[in-house]
Amino acid sequence: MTDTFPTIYSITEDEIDLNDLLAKITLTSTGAAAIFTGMVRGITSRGAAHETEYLEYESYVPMAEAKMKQVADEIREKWAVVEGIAIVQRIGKLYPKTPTVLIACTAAHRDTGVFDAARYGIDRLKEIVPVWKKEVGPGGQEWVEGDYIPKPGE
Amino acid sequence: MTDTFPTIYSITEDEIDLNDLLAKITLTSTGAAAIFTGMVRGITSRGAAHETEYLEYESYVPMAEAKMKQVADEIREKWAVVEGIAIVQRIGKLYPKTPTVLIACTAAHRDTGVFDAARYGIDRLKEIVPVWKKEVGPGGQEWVEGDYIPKPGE
Amino acid sequence: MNHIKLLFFATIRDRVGMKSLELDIPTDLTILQLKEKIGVDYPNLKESMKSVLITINREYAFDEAVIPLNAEIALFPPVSGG
Amino acid sequence: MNHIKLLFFATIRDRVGMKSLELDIPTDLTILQLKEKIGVDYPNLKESMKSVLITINREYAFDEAVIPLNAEIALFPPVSGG
Repeated sequence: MTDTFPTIYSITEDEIDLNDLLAKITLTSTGAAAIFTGMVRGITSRGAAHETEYLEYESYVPMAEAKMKQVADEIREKWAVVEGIAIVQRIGKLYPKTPTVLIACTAAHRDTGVFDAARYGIDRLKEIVPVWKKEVGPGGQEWVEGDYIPKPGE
Repeated sequence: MTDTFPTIYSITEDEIDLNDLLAKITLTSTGAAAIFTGMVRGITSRGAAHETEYLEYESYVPMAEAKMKQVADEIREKWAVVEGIAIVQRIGKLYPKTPTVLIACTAAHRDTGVFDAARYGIDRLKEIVPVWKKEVGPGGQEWVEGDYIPKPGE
Repeated sequence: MNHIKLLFFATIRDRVGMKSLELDIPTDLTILQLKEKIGVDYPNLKESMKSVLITINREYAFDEAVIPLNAEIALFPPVSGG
Repeated sequence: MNHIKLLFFATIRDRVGMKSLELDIPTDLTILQLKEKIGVDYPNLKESMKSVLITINREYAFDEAVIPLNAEIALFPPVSGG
């Protein structure tokens, strides 16, 4: 089974360990990995500038993990060259500079769309994976509003 | 000095620690990181299919580090939104599945060109940073041939 | 009758003041009818029902869908993870 | 005379059989003239001089460049890192 392409997807309260996740999606045939991580911003300048003390993430866990699997399946459908995929969302109370989400895709070579695959993964996660965050700052607390309405079949 | 944008560039014989490097280029204003890593392939299918036992990397270290700094400067010139940059090349005898190189760029948001910046970084590293690798496999050993000829001023 | 479980998340949970609820509904009730019922039973949620996302057994569901037996229904605002 | 240091890497080092070399060259020698001299002094490198990359004090240098005093000159094939 060593050549089965690994797919990791999870909602976790633990720290996101990039070294460990990368190792788990690296095969003997792998030569390139594109990884995206998102972190809690303490200071936001774009749009309504504000400060953040922490974010409180919650998730509808079993559905979120199923939708992460769906995102991975969509990636494989679009980029058949992708070998390993890891999609991890951390939840709970997360402070500035903390990585909150990771999408990583591996492939034999870097010019195979592996960067686009990772980019697609984070964009899709933010559309269909049921996770929400409440922002807590000097001015009080507020749920961050998403704006994507899934279509039938998504 | 907490808001100075960090730039890390190094040739190293040590393991590449993604968690540590990411933390070093994450600022309070950072919300996104695009990371590329390359690994030693044990099996290559594209082109002349072959197996690799290990790669032996060497570098003209002081020039390589200066050129890595230049790659980082070029990234900042093209993507002013980039906050932190890490460029690390590992050298020595490296076995399949081992990460050999890392390029990471951080920014406030993911739609700022931060993926393109990381992609540009690895492409440029492979053009101008003086590092070479010898491939050792069942059929003997052979230097991997680059093909980029730097232009004056590069 | 159909015994279903409702789950509430984020703003919806805050407004209704509970995480989940089990209730009996008529068989063949649609999502649209369920939203109307919730708007009546929980006036705090009436406004939210206009933009709420709804899932049936962990798949996104839409107004015309008929609620299956013993369904797990979740109500939440557009997602904002990452 | 100009006392310079030559560094060899990868295939070039393998062919010449050493990592570095110090030597005295006439002042105002160009990179092109240095390549010709190396091709004569080290016949193993004659063929390599056609495609070699050369740096002067850690910057890429080209045929017409005049070698400055006490320069550190490196000779190597196109890079293949990553």
